[in-house]
Amino acid sequence: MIGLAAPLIFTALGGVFSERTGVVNIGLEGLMVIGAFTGIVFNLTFADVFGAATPWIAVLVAMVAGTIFSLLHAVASITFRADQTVSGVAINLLAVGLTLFLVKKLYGKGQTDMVTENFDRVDVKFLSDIPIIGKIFFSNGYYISYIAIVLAVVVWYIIFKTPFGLRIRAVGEHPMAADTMGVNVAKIRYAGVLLSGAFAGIGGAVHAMTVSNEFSHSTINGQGFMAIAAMIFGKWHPLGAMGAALFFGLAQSLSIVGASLPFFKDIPSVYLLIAPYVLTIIALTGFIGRADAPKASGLPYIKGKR
Amino acid sequence: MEYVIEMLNIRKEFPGIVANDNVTLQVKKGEIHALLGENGAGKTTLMNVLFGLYQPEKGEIRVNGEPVKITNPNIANDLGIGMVHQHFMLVDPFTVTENIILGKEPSKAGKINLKDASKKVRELSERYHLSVDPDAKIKDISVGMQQRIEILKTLYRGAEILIFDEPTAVLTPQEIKELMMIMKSLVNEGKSIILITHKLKEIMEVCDRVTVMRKGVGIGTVNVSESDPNSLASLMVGRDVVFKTEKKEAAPADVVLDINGLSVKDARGIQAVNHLSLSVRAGEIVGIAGIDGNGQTELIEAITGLKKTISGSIKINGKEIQNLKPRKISESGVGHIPEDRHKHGLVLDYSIGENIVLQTYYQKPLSKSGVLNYSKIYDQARSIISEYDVRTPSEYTPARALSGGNQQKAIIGREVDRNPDLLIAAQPTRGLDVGAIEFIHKRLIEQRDNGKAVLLISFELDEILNVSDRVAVIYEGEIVAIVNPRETTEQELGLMMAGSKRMEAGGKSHG
Amino acid sequence: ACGSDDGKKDEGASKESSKFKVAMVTDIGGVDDRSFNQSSWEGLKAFGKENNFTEKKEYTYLQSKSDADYTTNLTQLSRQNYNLVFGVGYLLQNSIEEVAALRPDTNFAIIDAVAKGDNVASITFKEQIGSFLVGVIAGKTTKTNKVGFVGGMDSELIKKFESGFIAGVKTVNPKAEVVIQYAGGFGAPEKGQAIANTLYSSGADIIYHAAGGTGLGVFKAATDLKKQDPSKEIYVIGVDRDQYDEGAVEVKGKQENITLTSMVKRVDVAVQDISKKAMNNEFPGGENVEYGLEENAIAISEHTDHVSEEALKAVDEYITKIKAGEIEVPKTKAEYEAMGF
Amino acid sequence: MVKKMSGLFIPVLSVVLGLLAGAIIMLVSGYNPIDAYSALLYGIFGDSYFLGEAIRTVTPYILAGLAVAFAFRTGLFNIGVEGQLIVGWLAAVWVGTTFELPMLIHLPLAILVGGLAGAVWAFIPGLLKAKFRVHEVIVSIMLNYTALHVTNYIISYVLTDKLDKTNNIFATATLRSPFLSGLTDGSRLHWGIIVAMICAIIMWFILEKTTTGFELKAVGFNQHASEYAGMNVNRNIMMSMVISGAFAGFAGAMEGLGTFGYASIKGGFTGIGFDGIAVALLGANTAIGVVLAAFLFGGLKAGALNIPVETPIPNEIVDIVIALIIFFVASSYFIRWILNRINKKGVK
Ligand SMILES: Nc1ncnc2c1ncn2[C@@H]1O[C@H](COP(=O)(O)OP(=O)(O)OP(=O)(O)O)[C@@H](O)[C@H]1O
Ligand SMILES: Nc1ncnc2c1ncn2[C@@H]1O[C@H](COP(=O)(O)OP(=O)(O)OP(=O)(O)O)[C@@H](O)[C@H]1O
Ligand SMILES: [Mg+2]
Ligand SMILES: [Mg+2]
Repeated sequence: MIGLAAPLIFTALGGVFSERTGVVNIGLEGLMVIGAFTGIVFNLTFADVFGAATPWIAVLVAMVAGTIFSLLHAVASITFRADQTVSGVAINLLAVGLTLFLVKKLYGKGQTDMVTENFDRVDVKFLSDIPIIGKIFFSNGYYISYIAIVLAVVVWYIIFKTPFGLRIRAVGEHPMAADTMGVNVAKIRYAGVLLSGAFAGIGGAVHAMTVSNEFSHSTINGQGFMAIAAMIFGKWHPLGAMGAALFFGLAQSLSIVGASLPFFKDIPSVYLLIAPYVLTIIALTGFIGRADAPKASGLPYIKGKR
Repeated sequence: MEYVIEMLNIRKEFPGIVANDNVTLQVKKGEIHALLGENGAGKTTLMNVLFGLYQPEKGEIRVNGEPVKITNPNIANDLGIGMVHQHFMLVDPFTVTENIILGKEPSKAGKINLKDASKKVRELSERYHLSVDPDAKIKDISVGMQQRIEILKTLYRGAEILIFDEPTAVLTPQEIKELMMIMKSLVNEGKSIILITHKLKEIMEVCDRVTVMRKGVGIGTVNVSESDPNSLASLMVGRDVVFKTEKKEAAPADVVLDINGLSVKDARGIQAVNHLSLSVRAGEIVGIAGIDGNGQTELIEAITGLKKTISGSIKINGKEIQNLKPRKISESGVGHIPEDRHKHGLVLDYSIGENIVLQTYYQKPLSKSGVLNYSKIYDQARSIISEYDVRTPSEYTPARALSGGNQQKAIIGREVDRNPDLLIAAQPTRGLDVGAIEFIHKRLIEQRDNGKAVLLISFELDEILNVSDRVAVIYEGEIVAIVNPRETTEQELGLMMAGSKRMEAGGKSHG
Repeated sequence: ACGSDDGKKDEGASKESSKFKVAMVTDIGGVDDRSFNQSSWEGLKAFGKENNFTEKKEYTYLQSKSDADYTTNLTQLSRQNYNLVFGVGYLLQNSIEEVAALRPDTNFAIIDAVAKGDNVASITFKEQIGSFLVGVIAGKTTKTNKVGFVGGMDSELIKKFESGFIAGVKTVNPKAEVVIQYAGGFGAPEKGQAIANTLYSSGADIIYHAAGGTGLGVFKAATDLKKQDPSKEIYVIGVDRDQYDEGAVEVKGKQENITLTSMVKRVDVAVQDISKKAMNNEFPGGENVEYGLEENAIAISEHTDHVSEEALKAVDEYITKIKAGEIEVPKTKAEYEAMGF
Repeated sequence: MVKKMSGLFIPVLSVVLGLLAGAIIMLVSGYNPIDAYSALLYGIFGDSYFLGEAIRTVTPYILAGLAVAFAFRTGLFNIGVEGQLIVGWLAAVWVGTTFELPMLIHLPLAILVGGLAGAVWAFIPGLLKAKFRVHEVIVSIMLNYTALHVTNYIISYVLTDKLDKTNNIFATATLRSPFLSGLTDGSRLHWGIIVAMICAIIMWFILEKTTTGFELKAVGFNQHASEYAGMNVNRNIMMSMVISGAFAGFAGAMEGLGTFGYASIKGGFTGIGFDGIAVALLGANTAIGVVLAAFLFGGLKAGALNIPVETPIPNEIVDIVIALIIFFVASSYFIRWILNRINKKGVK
């Protein structure tokens, strides 16, 4: 279950960075595609060279690729004042087109081979013995999943405890105020978008290497949008986004585990299939309530405009 | 002569307009220098140039005699220039300290050292008698307090030259008085201040010299001691201005607005209006005087249907209207000039013409069975634009592009043209220049003379005393006194607004 | 302008039209989906090679990017004067029927579905029989007496796999339990993985999947578990093709493989067969050709490292019995329930 | 003057730049861009069949684009067009397969029910936004997945007995016509393009000419001011989603009653709803813009199918080109800036 959540956590954290600086990034899906593509291609190409370390290096390379690709979104939406949603949508289209084009060019077919160098799975000692929770959270997870959780805490620290974080939040709420205080709005926004690219790149690579083991048109299908949902659900807070991603993972696995429980056996499978989504809507409506985006998100900052 | 700031022959263009044309401003060390001009004269632009937000096309800036290039606010900060902006530059969800340290954060091992920062803020605040709570969140503190944060921000950066852009437009009289004190103590510490304001009284009170601008051009600099409000006003507008609008004796008739025992809660659920009773008759202007936050906003929102009441009644021409939909209430004859014209008064992305019909677009002849008749709409807009002297390139221009004064005139035209039995005007002249204020006051009185009821809410005691026929003092959600403006003074009113004469005045009001 | 252009094209085509041309339209998966699209294309390529055809001239394929493309692609190929056009997958059934009716001069063939039309040949497979055979292997191999079945979508076609598998397992091992779960889609590996993890941790040691891309998740779960705990004896049974490669995993520097066997459906055999017939003017238009053991179109894979001699022998026995008609393998839930499984 | 010119100039320039960039990518990858583009053009305009198919492809893009654009204009982001389209598709097909009525009633009814289903599906996020201030984006995303699973279930368990698709709709409910098909050499061109055009006009009319549109836009720009002016903000949010959802439902109905004639269970999304976002944004969220953008988008997509027929070039190149065009349009500030510089230099 935690395996399903990890790519969402990474990507949602990326989304938090970007939107906290005031840049909406609907292109997370496309950035995940880039990450997935890069991770798999690297893994396939260099498995012989790096051996067991391959997936880890592949994730780093995917991170770099995601960062570079997100530069397009940054340049368009920050420097050229493009509508952020438009630019994000273009990122999504471009990522899918480009990666499939390259896959066909590189491999002469529509999908890559399967990677053989995988991440290791672990049971976390002691914790995995805790009844129920242990099984859900601590058994049979990937190291990388726990890294995702640790990273969420790190991101929280960065955003809420460091000068950089203070500037990020200021730029997302009131860029002109930040500007008059000598904060370079464009620089901070670039940082936010590039970080979102880095994180989504990791998320995509982790998804590809923990779920499908290959790259094709369907490797990333909607995970980026789910990550956006997790970010909003988590109220643009790193720990909230992580919680939401875990919630999605939990709801997904409930719908899968549920099918094998006697109680659920007789109810039509459709109820279990839609359960994660319906549960999310109910949770949002019932307990979570309204969520306010960073005030300036979606708006290009033009010096001197009122 | 030693100048700390010299802006020489500054020219700044925006697409299609020259905002500053060959303007010169010289500020001496230790003085309070006023910058005066109509709305849109180019004052803010000039200051933004000095602060590094805009780059001038021409001209030279010298600080302490040295020519400098100020290409961004950081450089301005380094040169000791700080600016308190017309619209506050504060991040709402942040604490006071966070706002102040932003961009110059003290940190230890990569972590913001909030403790140190907050201590330093406290020290600064004490030194200049600002009594600021470093840990409060911006969204929880008053406007006056927010302004002090803006001042602290500049002091924290070691500013020697402070620019204040219309600092008093949003303050209560008490807060204004305190601000004047603060400015004086800053000057005593050796700082220099540039003050932009439309209020000539303030200039006379604290400033040493004043530079006047008109339509982007510098008209000249005069010593305040050798000048008076009338000459300043005509220097600025280019004609004579009347400060006290002439008006006939009021002839109050039937009661139009009748409020009885009204109670309303504010957004946080605290009772803001407290068994309030008040009536306004046709043919009179009732002014509500009070310090911000004493229930004025909630009172207006209850009358206009934007907020639910918890008890009491509101009648318009004898018909109960409390808790009706806003549209029903407006149709029963209530017009409303809202306090915040950008947030509540206008759809800034709509054309000024569309904004003029924002209350009436659905009525005949502007629309028929749900279909708009744009030629009729713009006909009507044109006539209001010319009648109310709204200066706009055309009726199709987006409202956003108009100056504040002209936006306000459009709103007033819209509301008055509907000929409502009751006109509620909340802070109708905030931030406007004397010419525009004169115009708006005339319109309110004209409305009264046409036998309409007018309810005026304002923090400007001048305005309240000049325009109203009766003054109701609001304190903690109650009307604590009703006085005749000709029989009272600003001092007296000020005391009542602070709650001192509550008992005695309260007795009177029920008489 | 259009007309004259058209004329030229047709002329050019008719010059070469003495030569037989054959093509196929894939579904969204494409010709390397490690499943029936790939098999079909392999069949077409083999046929082409055999006859010294050149790709893109006498044989080709078009990949569909969405459901709406099926009809366009089929029409496109027919307009290019391909004599026989395959539609790969039941999803293309409607499109085949529609295009075939409009273009009576082209022959069409649909794989995995039965379509109407005199110029349409329907190709189906006796998947239940192959599934029965791998069920026999699973029943003989399981140590926990619990095996799993993961289906893509709960449809008539996939029910054939499920039914045959259950019958096979229960026939040789009545004590064994078969847990059935559907993922709700053929392109959701993360679901396949989660389902497989649940099944393995609830004690199943073999999972047979008939779930396309979703099945990749099943392999993923199994290889991960193997890597984590090499002593675990868990297996996946592949489908459609020999999915041996999908089961490869490196454990502590040693190459292991968790693919027990695969239910091989030789779509390539069928494609070659129909192509040949069409070229020889024996095209079975309007017929439903069912491929099974006899045509060598249904089999178990050659990679059987982990399968015991005994199990292989049992498979051979049942093959004989089925061929002889001694055993009727169920095709639906109703049928296998009626048989008492 | 300059402004007027740039209204059309920038999109056209963007298309040119997008095609150029695509050509460069092909050259770098060792392909011949001329081959690709001539195959692409042939795949759109080559003969009447291709043209018919291209127009058919454009139809749902127009409607999906209108759905997104309508919501955008009123300050809402309807990312749920995909789900609304799917339910609209199913509902229209349900009417088309279940009732037997004269065509004059049957076809309009099926279309309307499709639109209604989309509207109902969109009403949910609208309601939750209005009443509970829940973000419409996340509810719509969740409802996309829900729609996919629910419609799959209904198709195989309610409308059929575990089949993968419904029956074909009755001839009285079809949008197809032998006339159009004959005109275009047997393409699947259907009357849906007329429906789409009518919807574009409806959207334009609602937004630009009616009091409802006046309110919807006002609420989108400034909720507070609209409330002060006596508009019902919550009702307008719901109304906007409902109208947007109806357009999406119509898009589904066009697929169900025109292109396909049935509804089948889907392994994944159709993608039309998401492409609708691109179409709307490319068309600057105006009715006429959406129509033009949909023709560009749909035309390229349809033509792309011809690329692998005639060349070895992966037809994903077309997706790349489309994405780049959108980038260039979005970055029009950059283009305008360059134009200004050129102009200034020219004057000097
Ligand atoms: N960002 C801008 N873009 C275009 N024009 C501008 C901009 N800012 C100001 N202007 C123009 O410059 C002129 C001067 O504006 P400025 O804000 O300096 O006036 P002001 O004197 O501060 O007015 P007020 O008293 O209302 O604050 C305005 O009339 C306006 O036309
Ligand atoms: N986006 C813009 N485009 C063009 N001119 C603008 C723009 N924003 C502001 N201005 C100009 O700037 C001038 C000052 O605007 P501003 O909003 O400061 O007016 P104001 O009178 O100070 O009103 P307020 O104090 O209520 O904000 C106006 O004359 C207006 O024409
Ligand atoms: Mg100003
Ligand atoms: Mg002003």
